[in-house]
Amino acid sequence: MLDYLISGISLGSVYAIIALGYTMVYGIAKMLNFAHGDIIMIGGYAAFCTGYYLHWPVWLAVLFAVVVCTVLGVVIEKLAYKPLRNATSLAVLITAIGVSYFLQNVALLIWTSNPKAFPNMLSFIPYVNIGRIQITGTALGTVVTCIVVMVALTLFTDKTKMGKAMRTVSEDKGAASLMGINVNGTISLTFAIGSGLAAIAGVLLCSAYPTLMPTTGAMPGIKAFTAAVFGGIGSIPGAMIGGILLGVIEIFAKAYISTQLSDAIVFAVLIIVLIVKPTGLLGKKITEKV
Amino acid sequence: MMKKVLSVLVAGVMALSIVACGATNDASANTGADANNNTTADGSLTGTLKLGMIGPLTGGAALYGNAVDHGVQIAVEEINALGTGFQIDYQAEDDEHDAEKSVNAYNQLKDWGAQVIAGTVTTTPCIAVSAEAYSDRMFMLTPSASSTDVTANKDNMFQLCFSDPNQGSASAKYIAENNLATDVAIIYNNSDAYSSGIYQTFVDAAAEVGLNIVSTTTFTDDTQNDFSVQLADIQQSGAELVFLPIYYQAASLIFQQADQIGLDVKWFGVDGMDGILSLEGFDTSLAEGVMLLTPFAADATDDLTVNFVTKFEEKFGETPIQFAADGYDCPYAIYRALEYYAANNGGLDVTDMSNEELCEILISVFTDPGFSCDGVTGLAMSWNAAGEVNKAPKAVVIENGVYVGL
Amino acid sequence: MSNQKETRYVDVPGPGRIPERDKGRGPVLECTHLGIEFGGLKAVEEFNIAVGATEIGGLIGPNGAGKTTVFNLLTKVYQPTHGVILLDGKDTHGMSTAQVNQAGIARTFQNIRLFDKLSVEDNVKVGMHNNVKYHLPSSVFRLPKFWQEEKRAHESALELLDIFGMADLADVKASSLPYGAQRRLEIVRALATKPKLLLLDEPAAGMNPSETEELMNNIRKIRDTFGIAVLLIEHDMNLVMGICENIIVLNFGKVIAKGTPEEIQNDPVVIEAYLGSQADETGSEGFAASAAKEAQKKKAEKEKAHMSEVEEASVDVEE
Amino acid sequence: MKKLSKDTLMSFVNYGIVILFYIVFQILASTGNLSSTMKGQLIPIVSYVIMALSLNLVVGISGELSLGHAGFMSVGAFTGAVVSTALTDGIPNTVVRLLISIVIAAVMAGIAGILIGIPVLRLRGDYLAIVTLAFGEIIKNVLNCLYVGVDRRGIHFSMNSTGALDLQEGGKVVINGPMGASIMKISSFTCGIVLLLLVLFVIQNLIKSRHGRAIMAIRDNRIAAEACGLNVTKYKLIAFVISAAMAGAAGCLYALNFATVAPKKFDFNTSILVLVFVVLGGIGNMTGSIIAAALLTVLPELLRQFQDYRMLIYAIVLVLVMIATNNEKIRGLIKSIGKKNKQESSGKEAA
Repeated sequence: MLDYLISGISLGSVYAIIALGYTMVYGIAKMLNFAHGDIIMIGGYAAFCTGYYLHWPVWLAVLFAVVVCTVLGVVIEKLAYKPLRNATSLAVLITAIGVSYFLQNVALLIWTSNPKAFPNMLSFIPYVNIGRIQITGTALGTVVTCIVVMVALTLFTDKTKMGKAMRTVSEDKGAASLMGINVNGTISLTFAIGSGLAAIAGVLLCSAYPTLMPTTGAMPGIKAFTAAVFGGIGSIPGAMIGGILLGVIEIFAKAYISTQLSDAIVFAVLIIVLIVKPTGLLGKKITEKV
Repeated sequence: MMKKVLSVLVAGVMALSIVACGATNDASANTGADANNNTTADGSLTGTLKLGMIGPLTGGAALYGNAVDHGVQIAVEEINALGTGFQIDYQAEDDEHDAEKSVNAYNQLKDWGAQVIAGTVTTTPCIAVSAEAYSDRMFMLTPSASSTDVTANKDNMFQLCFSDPNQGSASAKYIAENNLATDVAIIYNNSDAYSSGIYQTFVDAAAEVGLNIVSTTTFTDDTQNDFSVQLADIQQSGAELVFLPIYYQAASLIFQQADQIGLDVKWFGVDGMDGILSLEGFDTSLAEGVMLLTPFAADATDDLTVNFVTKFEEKFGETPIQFAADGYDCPYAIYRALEYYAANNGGLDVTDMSNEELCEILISVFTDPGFSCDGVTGLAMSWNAAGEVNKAPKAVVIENGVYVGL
Repeated sequence: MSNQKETRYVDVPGPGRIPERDKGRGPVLECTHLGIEFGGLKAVEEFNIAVGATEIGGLIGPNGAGKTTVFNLLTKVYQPTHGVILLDGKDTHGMSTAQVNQAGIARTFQNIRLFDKLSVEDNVKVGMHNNVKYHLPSSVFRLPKFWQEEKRAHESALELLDIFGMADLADVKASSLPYGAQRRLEIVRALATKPKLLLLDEPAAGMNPSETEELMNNIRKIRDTFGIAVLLIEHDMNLVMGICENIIVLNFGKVIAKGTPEEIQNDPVVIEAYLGSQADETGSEGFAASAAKEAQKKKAEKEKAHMSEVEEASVDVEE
Repeated sequence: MKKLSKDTLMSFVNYGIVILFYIVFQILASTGNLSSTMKGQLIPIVSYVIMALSLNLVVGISGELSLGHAGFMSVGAFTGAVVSTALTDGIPNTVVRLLISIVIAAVMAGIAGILIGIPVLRLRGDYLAIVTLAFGEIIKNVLNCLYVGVDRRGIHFSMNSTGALDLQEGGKVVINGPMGASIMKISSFTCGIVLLLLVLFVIQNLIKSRHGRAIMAIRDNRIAAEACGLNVTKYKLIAFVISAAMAGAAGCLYALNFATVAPKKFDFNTSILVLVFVVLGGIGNMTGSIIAAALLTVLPELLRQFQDYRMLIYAIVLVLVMIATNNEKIRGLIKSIGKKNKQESSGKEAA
């Protein structure tokens, strides 16, 4: 029981850290960035290439991945999303999907379809024993990183000037630009942060579940998106809670109901939650003026 | 053990010749179509055969399609380099592991003028394409689509790989006969036709040979990351051996997570497990002691395998997996069959022959009890009328990071 | 100021009084103790009113007084936390917005809410939705019933549009109409639902004086033609004092005065409320002047912003 | 007769396009000028066009984003597989069997639409989108575990294995979990075109009726629609269920064109594929959906010569088209160029 809870939390933290990226971008740019999962995959490959082929130390490989993804995120935003700033959300959604296909196929051409076994970059963290229960270093590292990232993000958006600018942009782009906030710059910054997070998420995802393929990011991306909606999309603590709950529910569904139908159960729980709370657990109520 | 004797024998036979194969039987084959205008005087095989291949070259299953494609490429190059007057014109089409795209690919190949199809690589598309090929009278030899549905009721469809029942029951029998275990656990992929196909036949055979299945758990392509629940179930069930009718990517995750929780069991895989040792970045010590039934092991030392693996590594910079080997054997099997026909029917020129004619010829040869053929995935492969291959699976165990025959 | 002779009122049991001419039919709307709280904040409280069957009533008050909230309560965009709304004697408790409309209340919106991508005619036909009767199979397979009813709908839509002289705009896309025409179309659409009570939320916003004059005439025409009651929110005091027979003044969610235009203009509480909120600008000018000034100011704002959302409240989507 | 409105004209144009498409390909086929590739794609094209039309009803007309439309397609596909197999002996005529299968498939998908629509249509925007996505995944996941067999006693279901079906001698497993359905190919291009015309007929008539007006009014302004006395949930549900039923019919037509169909086929990616048709064709624009679905189904086949770069090119084309059609500046530019040309040509005429 407790074992399952721990593996659930460990799986959930991976979802959570991906969901954080989703939620950041959604909260500020109001778009569903379906390419987020693929940026994670690129981050994974970046860390793999430097860490495994070039034998860079872990911190440097991760840093490199973060830089690659940050640059990638900003470039994608500039080239693909910025021209659509005033277009319908559906047009942006389809563009994001196009970007997702693009990244997957680029990865296929560069790294081929052969999977890579990702070296565990968190192996330096020791096992922790609590009574009978053993927690692997990877799980511990994932959970801790996730919490640190969430706290840092919350502090950033609440306390810093740039973070406040982000919140203003998320409330009202027009008003924000009237107040002298550089809206485009702020959205770019959001993508930079979201994509940098994706690199970290990629390293954590691949450390915990080490097969790296061009499609590696796709399903965790969708699951994390689900998690973000579960927690209330746009809400940073919501993404965290949503991710962890999703992981725990998935593991419990496998353990106590059916390994075959675990996905169906996860999604069914999501639907029930949304029917009871239409904007997710911590989501802001949608308000409409009359 | 018998297997060892066999492999020694194999090496001996191998040494004789790679090329001379099949045509040892002089019993005149009952050939369906009479291709008078295509015969050559001296019983030799000439002309250019248009060979099409269909498989997932992009998308989630691209690994398998590309492996087969690469294997076929090497075989085609070798055959074309023999200088016998017989050439193969080869074209591969992508199907993204999708039945609809696969039928499109098949039609593309038809428009290109394909006379014979090596494919398709994956099961579901293969069933769809084989139905088309059946009504078109196009001969198909799939390197790797293993379900019995692929060949069922289609006389033009042959498999180069073991069929699912073959693998499932062979595994169950092997485990029972060698007293590897009585309490067996299974993890399989219930969103995958290959995996659940083998699972079903394993379960049936297990009941016959007296194996106890104490734990059955599944995963899907979408939940292929965390196996803690499955492994905990196995731990509680007290299984001695875990049967993994799955591909090696998932298996690598299972081994790693089993190691983390200290699960100590025997592992038994199927041909999809092959490739785990060449998985880039994989700690092969985790796979230590894993047994698998596979017709191909890249580390085997017979000439055929060594030749193939060397060329493959040279050309593509990676170790061939099972699928590549299956792909490699396909053009050879077709080549040998045509050669066999030519030898027994006073020669054959395949240039511009219709696919219908070739289909009847190849069906007649493949179902001819006198025809057999060697390849890297098996020696003296022969086929029954149902289209299933008859070859001996090799049982191997991973020791010190390499396959060792059992 | 008033260009209309004073209406004589009679008291009715309950919350108020109605014009003498409507006495025989009873009030079309009666609210007693109506109120709503948003998280402890009383947005509207103790709202009591009776509206006669052919009465034109006015609801005025400074910004943020809760006028639109009253409309939202009447149309069940919000469910009231207190009080009773009787529509033609029938309690609307538990009804949805759609049901209230079917029972007889139609409204327009302060920030225009048209069906932008539909034509003017189709906007009106949507209003007629519940009076055009044929079933889904008739729709899909174009059965005779479809043709009959659609023909009828087309004719009456044009008739209604003609009241505002908009019949020739029938095929124009609603969103491409000029601002004033959009406001008029909203009124036509509301009328198309065959209401007993028409709620108009700032119908004259953004109109110039001559358009406003025309609107006043049209509102009277509607009342006379269809024999229905009208309740309107308006900042343009010329309009309010010109056509409303009975006026209710709201401030901070409370009714501070009720009465005829005459009574309201001389009510010290009302003057205080308006002066209090506009003291710096209006100084010691008379009420009428300040009100007119305010109306002027609002109009300017409106024209600038095209769509004002000054007195809007948030609706919880979960409803 | 009064003048034809632009909308009426467009709906006749749509019928015309479909009929023209049919005639052209029939002539090509009968004269032997049709490549196998194109011939093989005719029924999938028709199926995808129907899918695009049906999704456009939800996305364009009803204004709700659905990311799980492939789920309804799969309900139709698997229902069609079971029904057509069960009727093999009873109804030897393949056309009748196909039509019955399509009708039952549409009904089943419509029922699924009701079951999903009632709880889901209360949600708004992105939340509705994610829930439809979730339903698509649930349907896929459940079908992966579904085993259905047909024998003389009737149809048997199991969630475990084919063995649990307990089929009699001569019985046939129709749906075999992840391996999908084994099917007798009975779809025909002509039937597909008839179905497509019917779908167009229903959608275009619906749009121009009181029901369609109500659906579009709710899309344009929900609150105003409520204030006009419309039952929002009812009309959203009407659009959603009709759309689901059409998707089911398309799924049946599609599935019965292949010897097999697996649950995996109808995943998130297929839902997205259809959504791309709708968005590229123009939201709410039926003509656009027809053309976009047909072209984009053929496009990957035309790009085959680029081999591995095929999907890369597809992705780039997709992004570029989205930017070109949705960026204000570029749109303005295209418009001004168009105007210039017009002016020039009119100028020339004047001269």
